[in-house]
Amino acid sequence: MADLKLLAALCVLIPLVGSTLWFWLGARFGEKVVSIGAVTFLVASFLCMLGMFFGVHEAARVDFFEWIRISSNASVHFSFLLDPLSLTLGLIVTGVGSLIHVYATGYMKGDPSFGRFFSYLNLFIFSMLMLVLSDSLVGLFLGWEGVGLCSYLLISFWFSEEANAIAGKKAFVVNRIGDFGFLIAIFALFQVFGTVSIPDILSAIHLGNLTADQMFWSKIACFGLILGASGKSAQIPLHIWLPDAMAGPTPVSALIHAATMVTAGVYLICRLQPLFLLNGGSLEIIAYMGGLTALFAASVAIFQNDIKKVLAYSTISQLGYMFLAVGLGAPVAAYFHLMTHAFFKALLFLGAGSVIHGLHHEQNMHKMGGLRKQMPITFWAMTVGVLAIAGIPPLSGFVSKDEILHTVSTSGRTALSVMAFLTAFMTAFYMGRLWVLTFFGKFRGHHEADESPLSMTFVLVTLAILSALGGLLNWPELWGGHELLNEFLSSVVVQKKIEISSEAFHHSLLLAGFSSLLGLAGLGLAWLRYRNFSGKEFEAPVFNLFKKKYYIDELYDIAIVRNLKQIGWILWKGVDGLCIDGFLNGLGTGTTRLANRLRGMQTGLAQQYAVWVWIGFLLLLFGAWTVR
Amino acid sequence: MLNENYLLVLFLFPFFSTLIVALSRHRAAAWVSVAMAFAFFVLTLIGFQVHELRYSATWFGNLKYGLYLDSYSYFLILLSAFLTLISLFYSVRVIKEKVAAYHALFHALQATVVGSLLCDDLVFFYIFWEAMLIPMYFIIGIWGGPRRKYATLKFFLFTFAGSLLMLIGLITTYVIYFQQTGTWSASFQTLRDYFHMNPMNFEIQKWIFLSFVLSFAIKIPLFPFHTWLPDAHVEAPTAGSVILAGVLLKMGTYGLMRFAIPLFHESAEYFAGALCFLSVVGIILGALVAWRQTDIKKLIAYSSVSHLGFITLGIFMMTEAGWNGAYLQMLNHGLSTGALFLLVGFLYDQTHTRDIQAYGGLAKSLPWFALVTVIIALSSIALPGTNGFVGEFLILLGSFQSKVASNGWVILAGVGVILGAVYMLHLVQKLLYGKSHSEKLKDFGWREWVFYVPLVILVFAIGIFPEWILGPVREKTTAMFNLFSTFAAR
Amino acid sequence: MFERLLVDSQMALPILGWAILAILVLMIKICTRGVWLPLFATVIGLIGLIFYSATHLNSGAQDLFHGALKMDSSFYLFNLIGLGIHLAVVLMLIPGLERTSKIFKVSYEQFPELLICLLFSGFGLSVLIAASDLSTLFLGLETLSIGVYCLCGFYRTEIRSTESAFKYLMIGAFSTVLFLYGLAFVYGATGATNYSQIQSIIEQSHLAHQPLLMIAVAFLIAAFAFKLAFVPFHLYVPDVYEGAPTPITAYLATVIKVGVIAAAFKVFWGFFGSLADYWEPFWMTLCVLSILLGNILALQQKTLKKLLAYSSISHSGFLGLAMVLTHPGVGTTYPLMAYLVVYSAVTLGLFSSISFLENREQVFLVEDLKGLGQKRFWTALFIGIFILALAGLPPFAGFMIKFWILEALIEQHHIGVAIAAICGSVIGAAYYLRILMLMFMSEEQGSASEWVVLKDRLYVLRLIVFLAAILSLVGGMRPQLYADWILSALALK
Amino acid sequence: MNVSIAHLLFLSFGVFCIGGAGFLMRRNALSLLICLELMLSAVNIAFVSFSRLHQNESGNLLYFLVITVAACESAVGLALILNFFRLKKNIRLDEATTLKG
Repeated sequence: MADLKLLAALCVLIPLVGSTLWFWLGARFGEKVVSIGAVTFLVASFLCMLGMFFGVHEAARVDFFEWIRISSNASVHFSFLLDPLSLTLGLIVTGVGSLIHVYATGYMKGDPSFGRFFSYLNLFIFSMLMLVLSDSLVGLFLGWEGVGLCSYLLISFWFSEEANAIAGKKAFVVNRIGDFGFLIAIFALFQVFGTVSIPDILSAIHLGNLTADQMFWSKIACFGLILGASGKSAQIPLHIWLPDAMAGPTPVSALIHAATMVTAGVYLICRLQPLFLLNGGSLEIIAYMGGLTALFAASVAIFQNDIKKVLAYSTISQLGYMFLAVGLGAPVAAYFHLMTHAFFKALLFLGAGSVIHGLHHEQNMHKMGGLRKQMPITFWAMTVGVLAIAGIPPLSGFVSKDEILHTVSTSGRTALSVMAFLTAFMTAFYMGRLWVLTFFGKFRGHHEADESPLSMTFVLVTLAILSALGGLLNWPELWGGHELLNEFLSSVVVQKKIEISSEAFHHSLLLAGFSSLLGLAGLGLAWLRYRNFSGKEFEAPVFNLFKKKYYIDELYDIAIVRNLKQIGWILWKGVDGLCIDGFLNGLGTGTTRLANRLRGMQTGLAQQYAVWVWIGFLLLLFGAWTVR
Repeated sequence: MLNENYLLVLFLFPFFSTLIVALSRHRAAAWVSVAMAFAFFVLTLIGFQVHELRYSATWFGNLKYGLYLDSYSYFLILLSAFLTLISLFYSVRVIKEKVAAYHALFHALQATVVGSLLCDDLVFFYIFWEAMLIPMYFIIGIWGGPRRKYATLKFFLFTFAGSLLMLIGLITTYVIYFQQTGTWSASFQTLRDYFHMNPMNFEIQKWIFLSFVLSFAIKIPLFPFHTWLPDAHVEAPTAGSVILAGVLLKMGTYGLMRFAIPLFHESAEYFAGALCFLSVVGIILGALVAWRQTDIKKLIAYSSVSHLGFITLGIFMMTEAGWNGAYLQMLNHGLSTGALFLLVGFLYDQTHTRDIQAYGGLAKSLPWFALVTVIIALSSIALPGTNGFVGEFLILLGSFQSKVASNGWVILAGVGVILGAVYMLHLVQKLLYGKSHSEKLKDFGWREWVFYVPLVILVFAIGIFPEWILGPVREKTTAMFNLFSTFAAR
Repeated sequence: MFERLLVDSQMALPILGWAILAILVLMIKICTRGVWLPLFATVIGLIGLIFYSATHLNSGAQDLFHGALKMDSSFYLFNLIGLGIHLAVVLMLIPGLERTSKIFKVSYEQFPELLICLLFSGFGLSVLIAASDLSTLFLGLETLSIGVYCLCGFYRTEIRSTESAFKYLMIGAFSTVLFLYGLAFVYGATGATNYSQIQSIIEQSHLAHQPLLMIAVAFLIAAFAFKLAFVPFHLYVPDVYEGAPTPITAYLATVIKVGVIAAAFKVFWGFFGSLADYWEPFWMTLCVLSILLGNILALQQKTLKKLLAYSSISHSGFLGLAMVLTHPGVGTTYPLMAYLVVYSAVTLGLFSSISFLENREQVFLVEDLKGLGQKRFWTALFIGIFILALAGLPPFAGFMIKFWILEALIEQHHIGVAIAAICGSVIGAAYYLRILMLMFMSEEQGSASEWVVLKDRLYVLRLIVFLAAILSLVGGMRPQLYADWILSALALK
Repeated sequence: MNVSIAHLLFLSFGVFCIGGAGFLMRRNALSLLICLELMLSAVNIAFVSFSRLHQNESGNLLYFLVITVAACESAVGLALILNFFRLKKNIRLDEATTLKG
């Protein structure tokens, strides 16, 4: 156990130490030391994680110290919960994190703030690990806000550009709205269970016997958590920050805004699945939210020209899938998709990054084309990624998405099924569009592109392999596979097993065939439409809606931001300035005016004074008379 | 162990240092003053293990000259000593005229603050509470900005009016005690124990409580009594702002926790809803208005209104966790807002403008400044891991379980958490990010690091290991709430 | 009969001592030509009287001259305060001697006349304090007033001084008539002039609601209110204060209050004691009006002495309250006594500081104080202390006296009055702060920092200022000292 | 004719009113002094008549005191009027407004 404690501590602290180190000494050490150091640190962290992964059977709790004592019998500890759910995600975080660190050493070469970048990146890994491993909701919240902070810092990494700073702020603030929900959820859960420790809460739920009041608060908690999750995972209505977050360096987009941080929402819901099972309605909300987001984001992705924006909407859409799965009671499927998505979306982002790097920070796909010649490794790696996300068998994306589609189609909710399948088709289409526009046709840009350095291509290839083979992790038993992940996670989350029968087998084959057909159709359509792209997109008034992202940013701006600003102004000038200060100043000037008027009594005429004496006396006399 | 003489020393030391500083020669005054402040800080630190100390002597007729130290007062004294030390250290370079008077006034302020924190006697407390105004009045009035006359007048009259009303309430309290028992005492402990056993007529109690709350609310400042604060802050010299925000505002919340509510907790429960409403309005108004400010100091001042709203919410909600959180948040706000004012001062000394538009891209030219600013801003928006979070979390968590007022207020206050991020990041963005157009500024030198390092360390030390403060404070709070609950049981 | 008179005269030495001293100084003045001898005689005589009074503080109550005068412990205390004020005022007059007499062409030799007037009005004061018969009451008040009229007009060649005395006399005489009418009705209603007789007649014969008595009360309240300058009887005060020589202004602001409040205390709580329900509301209304309007009116004053005049009006209000609250049955006398001591000390200190700066050729405007803190730090500092004490802020004694009054008000359930008093204090703080602002927070220099009028023997003034400051500081920080002294003096402890 | 106390008091009041009105309306300082004397006489009438009512001498005693004091007051007043005249060349009270405002 002591070893486990040490490992856990090291695993989390190494990135933290790295973070301070690179920030403090980044400039002094030089790029080489920093890059080697940062990668080594992360690999060390990864190894620790691996050690824990194999060291833990079932689940283990590692307690460090008491953080906040709430009352005599409740406190928050700095403690970790090591179980399949957390360890799996921890491995992904550190593993993919390491790869992306390697990639970033190439990508960021020559940046004046090299050290700072790695410092933030390491800090992110620390926060993410806190999020994943924490045993208590508050610890989780620490990571939750920490990753938000790092996301903020990294989005506005190139802060000289005002837009980047604003995008970072937007990300943080929108995330904060989600965090607010999370916070309320923590309070509500504390209200019900008197504890913030996740295992304690879960065991209390297993015991059952909640009163109506407790049920009410647990419902509130669910809503809070959904808000939190939708903020972090960019689901409607809080999805607006993710596209803007692409302002950050591409490795950041890959690591934070595709592979790890944004999946925290899914992780959270999986973690507290029993709570949501208690409140069935909330799962329904999650499912519809996910489905809607998936469809919505896919429809927007089709009309984006910025390669990273396409990927960003694609991420939102894929996260929608995960939410859909969780909402329909298939957390393993969601988790599986989360993993494969981490691989192929990281791959796609890094590939895009490689392209952008090669083209000297050109992100507009209209200015690309025919790059398969110049960047062969990138091209092939990207191809794997595109095929994976489009759901072409037997790549990982196919397997995981198929599981989700299977869940949806058997759930008996037609609307959701239609959404899911439509999204699958659209996904294939916009990914095909991206692929074709980037790598085929004529080159439409200005700069000559070169292949990226080894540090980047190595990572691409590794991720491509993972994306291709990731499906094996949970290859359905129906098809003669072994559902590793399902077995592994079964102790933590509940998912209905698919019964093995010939009927089910037929159904699944039919589904697989249909979905891969959809994928192929999408890709094919894209190929036909964009093979000879001449700069003309679909033009129709209806499409403007998609292009402009359904005007949601504008809507929020008008409905909320401007109103709040207006209210702020009114409160300042109106309430503070006019009412309160006006009242006080009025009191002041009123008194002075009175003083000035009364000063007029001071005429210097003694007889007038005598008149006043006389008046005063008469008043007294009158008073005396009436009192009598 | 320390005995009661320690209290007397603690109480008298600032007076002594005021005298020393006032009498020292112009050149040396600043350093003498810093040395004295440091000595006081060390003296305060010595008392760290102290849980409770009492000292009493007759002061005048009915009034006992009681000194009383417990964890509630101790940490605020520590905060005051610490902030006074760093703000005086900061002032050494900045203030060049009337040095001795300036430093002496700060020590006098310290003396009054320590006095009102230490006293057990209500009248004694009141005297220091009033006297606190005088040094601050001169600090702002003499070394302040161009509109200092208006600001000081407003500050003074506002606070004076409130505290005089409290005086009436205070006298009424102990006169009632006299009329019921036949003995005179204004000692808080005596009065509390007595009124705990023999509750006062509720109608009277309500009014007395309101008079106390009014006075404290003006000092805190609670909406709608907050308008003096932005004006005072804008005009005050940097060190004055630090102490004003860091220490003086805390006296209001301290007064609530120490005097108003323990004495009249029935009324506190009766008015909880209304007061929570005011707190929440303060939180949201402060945040929204802060967002629209272009003057950095005004922004921070309004952010104080918002933060103090959280503290009062935690207090008025009357839960143990809320109180612990509120107390911790008092310290946190002192540190983070103090630090923010120092940071603004650092800029102001070089550029002589507080207009937010005049800055931009400072992260490039002043990386260390930027780092500290971001850390402090994060502490201010209560990011977990920083001190702000622990306080705010406990406040909200505690308040959520409150029985005296709806927890809908907490949800509204939570909106304030969001808005907090909005205005603070707005400030960070405008100052640090964007195109750089202030290249010639100098970054931190050793003088700055001397106090920013401890500040930053404290931010994390309280954020990650809050127990060294929370532990002693909790003991006190638990004892107090036990008293309330026995009352309620009866 | 004659022996009795002799014994009484001996006993009445604290009262007669004033007159004897005055006559002595008069003799010296007639016989010699110098200034210093009368001055020394006055100072030494006053010190002697102070010692005598101080040692006889606890000698118990005595009725003298067939009950015309009554000397009890409160008499000694009031008398002591009066003596102290006289001593301070005499000392205040010293530094400006040569200089002011040059400015106003008042012959240097006439200075002893001033002393004689002072001493005679002091005699009036002590008679007034000791009065226990309507005739002595009237005589004391008039002796005091007539002396003061002369003092006000001392700078004969200056129009302001003359005008102030002229007006004061005219309107003062007018109020005397009211006062006398009041006395006449008291006499008419009861047929007695001795306090104790009047009291017992009123109590026994249920005269409470007799119209004559009602009218008498109204007349007397008006007359006392005039002397204490309650609003709306206050209008003469700013003019008189403005015109009178500064030390005399200090004298006006303190001595009159001591004497009149002592007399009022004896009149209203003496023979009108049983009518308290009847006159108390009127008196309190006047007090509250003075506190509020006095402070409001002070806000917009341009000249310093007028401002202080209004401030003294508001303080009279407090003093009046203290008088009402010193209910023989309930209250103790020390709020009243302490108020007198502290207020007198602070006022004397403040006026001494002003006479440091004053240049009588010009009107002393409030604005003239600008930037005094830079130029003459110590003077400004002391003025600041006195101002803060007047404003009633701790840790100065001004706070304690207000505190005691509020305490007494609340104890006797006059919460509304307490709140009104507090409102007045808040308004008052505004103009006190204005003075502080001008002194310490202005960059420009006002003319007060330029004027150098008094050059010789400033140590006397410094002494007064310093003592007053000490008193007002000590009184705020260790009120025990005062309270013990007062309580023991009144044999209440 | 039987003179009752009421008659005497009415007389006193009448004299007082005449004096008071004169005091408030006349401008000449000397007339003012005379009006003051009138008012004091009114007071004296009251004293004397009350003395008669109560059949004791205290009122008469006060009457003498009032007369004496009134004389003193007039003396001081005349001196001041003289001085005022020396400075201003008139003795009108409404001219004495140097100190207003």
